[in-house]
Formats: sequence, C-alpha cells, structure tokens
Amino acid sequence: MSANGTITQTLREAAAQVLSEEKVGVVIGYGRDDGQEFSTPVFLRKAEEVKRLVFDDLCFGNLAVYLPRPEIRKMGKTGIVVKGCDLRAVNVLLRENVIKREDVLLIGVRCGGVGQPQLPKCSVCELHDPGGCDVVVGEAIEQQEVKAEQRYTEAGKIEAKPAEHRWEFWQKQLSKCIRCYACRQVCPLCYCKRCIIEKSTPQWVQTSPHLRGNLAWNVTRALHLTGRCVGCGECERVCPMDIPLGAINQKMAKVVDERFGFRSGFSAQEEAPFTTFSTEDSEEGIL
Amino acid sequence: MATKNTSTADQALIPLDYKPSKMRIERITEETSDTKTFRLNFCDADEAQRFEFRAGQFGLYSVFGAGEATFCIASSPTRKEYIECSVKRMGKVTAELHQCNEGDIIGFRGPYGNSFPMEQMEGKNLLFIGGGIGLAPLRSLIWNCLDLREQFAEMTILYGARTEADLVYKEELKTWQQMQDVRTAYTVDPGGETPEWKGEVGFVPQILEKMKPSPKNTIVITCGPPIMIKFVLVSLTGLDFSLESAYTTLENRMKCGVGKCGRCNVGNQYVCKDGPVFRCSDLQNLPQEF
Amino acid sequence: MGEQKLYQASANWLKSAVDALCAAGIEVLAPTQSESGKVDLARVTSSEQVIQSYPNTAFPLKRLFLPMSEVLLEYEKGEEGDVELGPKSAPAKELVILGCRPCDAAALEMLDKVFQWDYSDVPYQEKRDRTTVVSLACSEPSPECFCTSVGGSPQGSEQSDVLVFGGANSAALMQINTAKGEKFIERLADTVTPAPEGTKLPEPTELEQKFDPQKVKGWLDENFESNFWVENSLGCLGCGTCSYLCPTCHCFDIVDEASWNRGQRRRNWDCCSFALFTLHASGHNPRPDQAARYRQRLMHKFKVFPERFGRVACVGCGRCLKNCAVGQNLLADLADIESR
Amino acid sequence: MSEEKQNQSEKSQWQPRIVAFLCNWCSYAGADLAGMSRRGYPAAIKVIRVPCSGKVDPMFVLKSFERGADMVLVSGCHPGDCHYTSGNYHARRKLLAFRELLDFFGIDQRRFKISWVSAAEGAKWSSLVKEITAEAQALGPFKTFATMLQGEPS
Repeated sequence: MSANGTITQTLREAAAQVLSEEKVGVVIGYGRDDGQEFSTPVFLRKAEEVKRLVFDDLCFGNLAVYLPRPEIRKMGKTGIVVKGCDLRAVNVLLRENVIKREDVLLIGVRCGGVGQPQLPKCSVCELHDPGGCDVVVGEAIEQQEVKAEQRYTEAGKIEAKPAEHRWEFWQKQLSKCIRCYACRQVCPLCYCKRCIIEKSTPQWVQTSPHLRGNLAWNVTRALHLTGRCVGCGECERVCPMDIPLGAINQKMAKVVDERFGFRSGFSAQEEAPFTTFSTEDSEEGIL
Repeated sequence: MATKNTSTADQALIPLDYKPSKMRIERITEETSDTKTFRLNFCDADEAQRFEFRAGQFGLYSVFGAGEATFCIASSPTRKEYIECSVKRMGKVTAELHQCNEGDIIGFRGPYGNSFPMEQMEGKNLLFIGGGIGLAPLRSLIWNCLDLREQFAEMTILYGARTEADLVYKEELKTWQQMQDVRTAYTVDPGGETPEWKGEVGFVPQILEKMKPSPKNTIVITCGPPIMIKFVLVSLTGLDFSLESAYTTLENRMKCGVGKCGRCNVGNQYVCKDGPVFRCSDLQNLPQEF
Repeated sequence: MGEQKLYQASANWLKSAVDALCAAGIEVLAPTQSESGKVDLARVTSSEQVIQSYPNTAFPLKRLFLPMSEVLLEYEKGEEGDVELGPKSAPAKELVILGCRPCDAAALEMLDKVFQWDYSDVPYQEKRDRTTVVSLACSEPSPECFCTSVGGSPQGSEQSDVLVFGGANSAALMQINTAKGEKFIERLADTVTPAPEGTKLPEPTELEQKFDPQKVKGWLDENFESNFWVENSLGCLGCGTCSYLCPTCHCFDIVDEASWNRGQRRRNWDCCSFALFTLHASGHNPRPDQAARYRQRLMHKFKVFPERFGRVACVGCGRCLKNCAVGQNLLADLADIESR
Repeated sequence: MSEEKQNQSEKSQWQPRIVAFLCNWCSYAGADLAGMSRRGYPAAIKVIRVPCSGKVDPMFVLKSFERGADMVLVSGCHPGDCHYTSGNYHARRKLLAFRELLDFFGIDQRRFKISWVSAAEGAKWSSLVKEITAEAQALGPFKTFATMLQGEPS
C-alpha cells in the first residue's frame, strides 16, 4: 500500500469536524463497501457517518462531477474530497462560474497516485499537493519535475502513426462506441443542462451509434473540452467499450499548450484559450 | 394466464414492421399562429378502404427525414373520407410538418391506443371540457357523437384558451354554438379577450363552476393542459361529480406507440396501450408521474 | 415435455461445432477474446478464433435481436413529390449462437414477451426465428451472479434450443430442447452421439439466493414516494452503461437521418437513465431528476414487468453492478429494499 | 475501354463539391466583386453566407462532410479587419485546433481550408477557388465519410 494508506484517519477527522461544526451540509468523499473493486462516491450528512470515508489508491473517481448537481446543491455548502487532479476540475468550474468558491469547502488530499499499477497520469502528476484548499490532509509528497514531452505520451503514440493508420485505428475504436454517454456523464466539465447531442432543432450530431454518428459525437466532445479538459482520465476509465478517449483529450491539451501556452485547471482565474485570442496567433495553414 | 392485460397465445398478433402508410396532405387549415390542422388521405386506395379507428385513438405521423411524432386523430370516425390531425409547432417534427404544403406526402402509422367509452356514453348527458389544443381529441368525439346525436341525451361543450387567437377550430365552434341541441360556453383567460369577444372571460374551472352542470346521468370528457385538468377535477368534485364517470387523455413522449419502446408508462400503465384515454378516478391511483 | 434428448460430445465440442457449421455455410457467433482481454460473441469463420473457457461474455444477446442501431425504413423523395419507401426485406439467413450463458438465453423470454405484446415486432421476430441458441451451463458462477434470486439457474434451459454441460476440460453433454436444437444436432453429425440410456444431467451448481423478488416488489408497491430513491441515486451519473449491458433492457428510440432527398429511419437503443428519455417537446419532463429515473429503472424491472408479464425483468447476470463507473450496486440496493 | 482508362475518364468528368462558408462582410463581398468584375471561377463551390467567420462552428464543417462535401472552405476578413473586431481571431484559434484534431483522427486535413479574403480581393477569390477546385479535383471523391455508413454495426 502506498503513502495514501495513512490518510484515511486524518480525512475522517477533518470531515467530522466540518460536519459537526455545520460548516457544510454534505461531504462528498470516497467509501468502499465489501466486495467493491474500487472506492466509490459517498455522500455524508452527519459527523457519525465519517467512518464510511476512506482514502486509498483505488479512489479513481473525480468527485467534482457532483458539484454542479442540483440535488447536491440543495444540501447546502458542499464539502468535497479532492486529489490534485480533481482540484484542477474544480478550478475550471470556478473559472466558468458554474460554482462559487464560497459554496464549496475543499478538503484536499496529498495524493501519491492511484491505481495498481499506478495510472499513467499519476506518474506525470504536477499537483500532488493541492494548493488553495480549505483543509489539506496527508503528508507532503516530493514533487518530481515533469518535462513537457512526458505530458502527452499517449497522444504522441498515435501521432507517430501514418495518417492512414490513424484513421484505421480510430475507425476501429469509434465503431465500438455504444453511445451510453458515460464519458459525458462522468466528466466534471460536461455540466450542460442539455447537451448539444440532445438538441434536435437542428440536430447537429446524429444520435445513432454508427461510425458517422460516433465520429461526430467524439469530435464534438473533444472540441467542447478543448482548453478545458484537465486530463483526469475519468472518461477513459468508465468507457465500457475501452475506447482510448484520454488520448483524444490529451491531443487537444497538447494543441492548446503548444499553440497558446495554456494548461487548464491550474488556477481558477486563468483565461481559457477559446474565450480570448492574440493577434500574434499562428497563421500557418491559412490561405 | 395470470398476468393482467397480456395477450394470450391464441390471440392473433398483428405484425408490425414500423413502415408507415403514405398519406397525401389534402388540406391545411391555420388554426392559430402556431397550430395547423392537416387533412390527410391515404395514397393507397386499399389502405384507405381498410382503415378504421375509434375516437380517442392516436397515430404516429412522420415527415420523412425529420422523424415521427404522436398526435390524436382529430377527425371523427364517422367521416371516413379522410383523417385530420391538429399540430402545434413545438419540436423538430412539428416544425417540419408546418413547413409542408398541400399535396406533400407524409407517413402515418396507427391507429393505436384505446378510445373513448362510446358504449358507456349511450343515453347519457355528455359534458365536454377542453382547453387549448386539447380540443383536438374532443373534436373527434364531439363530431362522432353529433353524427349519432339521437344516441345521447344533452350535450354540453365548455372550451377555453389563453387568448381569443389561441382558440382552435373557430368555424366549428360557431357551428356548435348555433346548434339547437348543443349547449356551448367558450372562454378565454383574463386578459386574453378583445373588445369584440362575446364569450366568457375566466379560467375553464371557474366557468365550469359558474355553469353548475348537473352530475346526474352525466359523463365528463376533459382534455387540455395538465394544470387545467387538475383544477377541472377539483371543480367537478365540488359539483358532486364522480370521477368514475369522468375521462381524460394523457400524453407522454412515445416512440413506438405499441408498448415496446418503454418510455410512456405511468406506473404499470402504458399510455400507448392502456391509454391515452383514462378514467379520472383511475388516474388518481397511479403514481403522479405524468 | 417428453423424454429428454441427450447427446454426448468431446471436450472440444465448441470448436468442432464451429467448424461443422462454417463448413455448411451457416453464420456462427461464438465466444472470442479481444486484444484487451474482453470475451464476446463474434462472427467467426474458423474454430481457431474461438475460446472455450470464460465466465461470461461482455455483451448479452439482445443486440443480436435488437441491434444497437438498425434501419427500419429507407425513403427517397422523387422529383414529382412522391416518396419511395424501402428496403425490401431480404430473406433471413440462418444463424447459430454458440456458448452464451443460460441467464442470457433466459433474457430472450422477457424480450419475446415485449416484442410479442399484441403486436409482433417484425424486425425482432425475423432475427429471433432465424437463430438457434446453444447455451453453455455454468459450473462456476462469478461473484456478481445472482440468477437463482430471479428464478433462473446456472443450468437453466429457458430459451436455449440446446443446453451444453461440461466441455472445455471434460466431455460435453448436450440437452436438446426444441426442434431447432434437433436440427443443430443433425448438422454436427458424427461429432456427437446419443447419450447412453440412463445418462443423468450433472448435479446443479449451487448459487445462494441473494434476495427475494416478492419481498422487493412488496416494498416497491408501497413506496413510489420514498427518500430511498433520492439517497440511493446520489452517486448515479445517469449514463446508459447498466441499461446497455443489460440482457433484458429493451427501450429504444426511433430517429430519422436525412441527407438531401433520401434517408433512413433507424431504431437505436435508448435508456431510462437519460434526461431526454421522457422529455416532452413542451419542456415538461415527467421524470425530472435522476432519482425519478433511477426509480423507473428499478420499478420497471421489479414491479411493472411482474405485473404485466408475470416475472421480473432481470436474469441476474450481474453486468450492471460489474460495469457501473461509480459502483452503483443493484444487489446492494435490492438487499437494502428487502431489509426495510 | 480498359478499366483504368474508364476510371480516368470518370474522374475527369467528376466534379468535386466544395462547401464554402463566407463571412458576410469581407469574403462574401470579395466573391461578389469577383462576379461583378467578370472574373470567372469554378462552379464547384457552393457558398453559404455567415455573419462572421467566428460564427463557423466546427460542426458546420463536419456536417458538410457528412452530407457529401469533398472539401470545405471557411473564409473571413483578414486579421485586424473583422467587422465585429475579433471574430476572425477566434475563428483562427478554433478552426486551426479543429484541423489538428481531424489530422489526429487521420482525416485528410487538405479537405478543410481556411482563408482570408477581403471585400476588395475579387482577384484573390477567383484564383483561390480555381486553386482549391483543382486540388479537390486531384484528390478525388472524399471517401472517408462516404464509406462510413457501409459497415453497419452488428
């Protein structure tokens, strides 16, 4: 067990305190029932319930997905357990005015990485220590330096293929899509009340799970997350068809990084690349 | 078989391949700024010959390329030369329907669902209460009853809309008004009237209470927006009507129309198969999820 | 039922069946394993593609009869304003499904009930009629399995034309249940022999009953309004994974897709977890939140279906709990209901 | 006729379909000027007028391909000249990123063109259209989307 193992106790104490002092109406954290293969979301309303809380290396979920939900907001101020990667999503929600800082109480966890073996995103994590949280638990973790070329290795593997092979690859991958929209539903940044796919006048994206519709859906999803996606990788984790969605998002993250020097979710004040522009932007490829 | 409402093996199944019949739009009538009535004819003479329905049943109308949408058949089963439907412009299919011209071909499947209880209505006083576009299913029934007038006792029509401009079937409203053996009351919501308006002003339930119809030997059939139905039922109860002798129709999003696509159920009742016509007293026992 | 017809075959029965059927030019679906390790039924042309040992397939059978997306209608608008409708239905080719599990075969019973409810659904029935289902009895149920709680059994023969016991490591015993099953055996010819008189089926595999659907229904009857629905759906993301992987979920959408003067009407899977599922064009939604949608899913399976069709719409395959992204656990929810 | 020759002759008869989204203020006026000054340009191009190049959502482009376009062009005002001050700057960011995504999927990015044509550049418009029509002709029918529906999911 990694360094994460010792955090549970401190986390429970922190949650019990904010609940008993009525600083929050709910704490969203991770719990694990018997037989569960990974830690799953729990919603705690009372200090007595904190024994359900755990933190371990199977806390994959990005709980920020629950923050915009009306049924959660009804409970009052929301306490939420966030890893560094989750905090980036919270920052985007703040930046986009979906939630207000005073409506959330961030319980940051110094996380050494999740997954057995560890997820690729954790080995290039630049936010083991979530800054700007109201409470932080866990011991300090030494931050390894991450080089630019390490950030986009999944996208890079696909970029390295010749174009025909890329299309062949994606054709195979996208044909598998069953349009369950788990990728959208699990994404903390897909908070639209009505997704473009659910609008029919006009019907921009075909809802049928054939390659044409699936391509349109996945292109649309990728573009709507460009400059916003924080790379938490939840979409890829939950995809029941094992489509490498993370690579698509990573590609777009790379595009905005290279073109505009922008990486999403490191601050709640940043200006997103598609809400602004520079007169110096590249003209390459324009006739 | 112990299960309720399930067909037994010896009952012949109707094959359904989801292919619609082609129908030509014979006439388009503009009812209001956002509602049109379409008169349709089967392109195939045999299909026209075979087609039968009962008042209250619905069909799935399709504009090829836009999709299918569900509407009741608004014309009377006694007028066999055509069918009519009245469509309010709301979503994708209805918008496309409104773009259609006379002579265009659209698709139709049906009729589906149950119908108004014509047998129980025989010999009774009939009270029709309609609101807005909800007059469409009632219109089918009203003409059906008028064409068989001697089978029923008194007929009363109470109809209201938000404004004068939102009243549908304006010509027919006049015709009914002029009939000696039909009592009518038309109303618009307060503020919806023009200086020339000679009808009532007020919400349908208020006018109903003012009219004080007798519950004796009367069957009520009411269609309209859910909020109107809700208060009409309150008023009816206040006037000593039994909700056992009151009927209404439900609407839910539907795709198949025949109990397979799984979205129109309210509790264990499928609007497409067990409805759209429901007895009001039965509705009160269903989960309030409509 | 008359005398049970039993045949015996070698441990390699699956592979020999694939070869025999392929040689006869019949379409065969058999368990295969993808690069990522996923086991699924796929069209095969040779026994080399087939694996013989697996807990269950990733997908249930429903997509073979109710495809994820299928064309119901093709249309083409002519110059004169006329519309041509198609396609002409092609004669259905015979198809044999090899090696599905008894729970997945049993699910066809529920689908049959819906698709034969007063109206016989032609696209479904055509595929159903052309297909022979050869199931493989379970000797080692997985931890997520609970077929015995919903009236099934690891050796259940419901809707299996043939049920095979053993195989992989031991000789196979085949139980023939229908005329389609007999035809299947004929095609295998010399690779099977009638079992000697007095041959008995293996002892049933034990699988503890994990809840009582009657008790669950009793609670559901009384508790349309309950805090349970809100509390237990807080974590639910509202995606379609559970429904899409469910052998009995059958809800669908019908959409038109047009390009210029021609297009298709397609039937696509749909799911009661989606907000759009019941949304009216007016904006009114009878099931406005995830709690209502989650309730619909449970109610439909464990209350509405029993009331309309005499049994629950669940076969206990456990795919929903195994695949849920947030660990939503149907079994735990039902146990919770039972304890109330 | 040999099969190869037949293919060649079909290819020469074949006309590409190019969908062009032109901003109302510059490129559309530029195309108009080309017409008024009797500068010919190939008719393969189908013009859709939009208020601003910033209005063009990548979904417009995708939809065009879905509906059978062999090439799509988005054209707006030169940087600094946008009628709405910055629409074309936004378009530049959005559309170039979109083009990279298409390329990532392995979809031929030569099928998607972006240009700046001002209201005074009738000549540029005329030569641009000639140039890209020739390129579309040489590339042949855009099969990626056309063949996409042939394999039905099973």
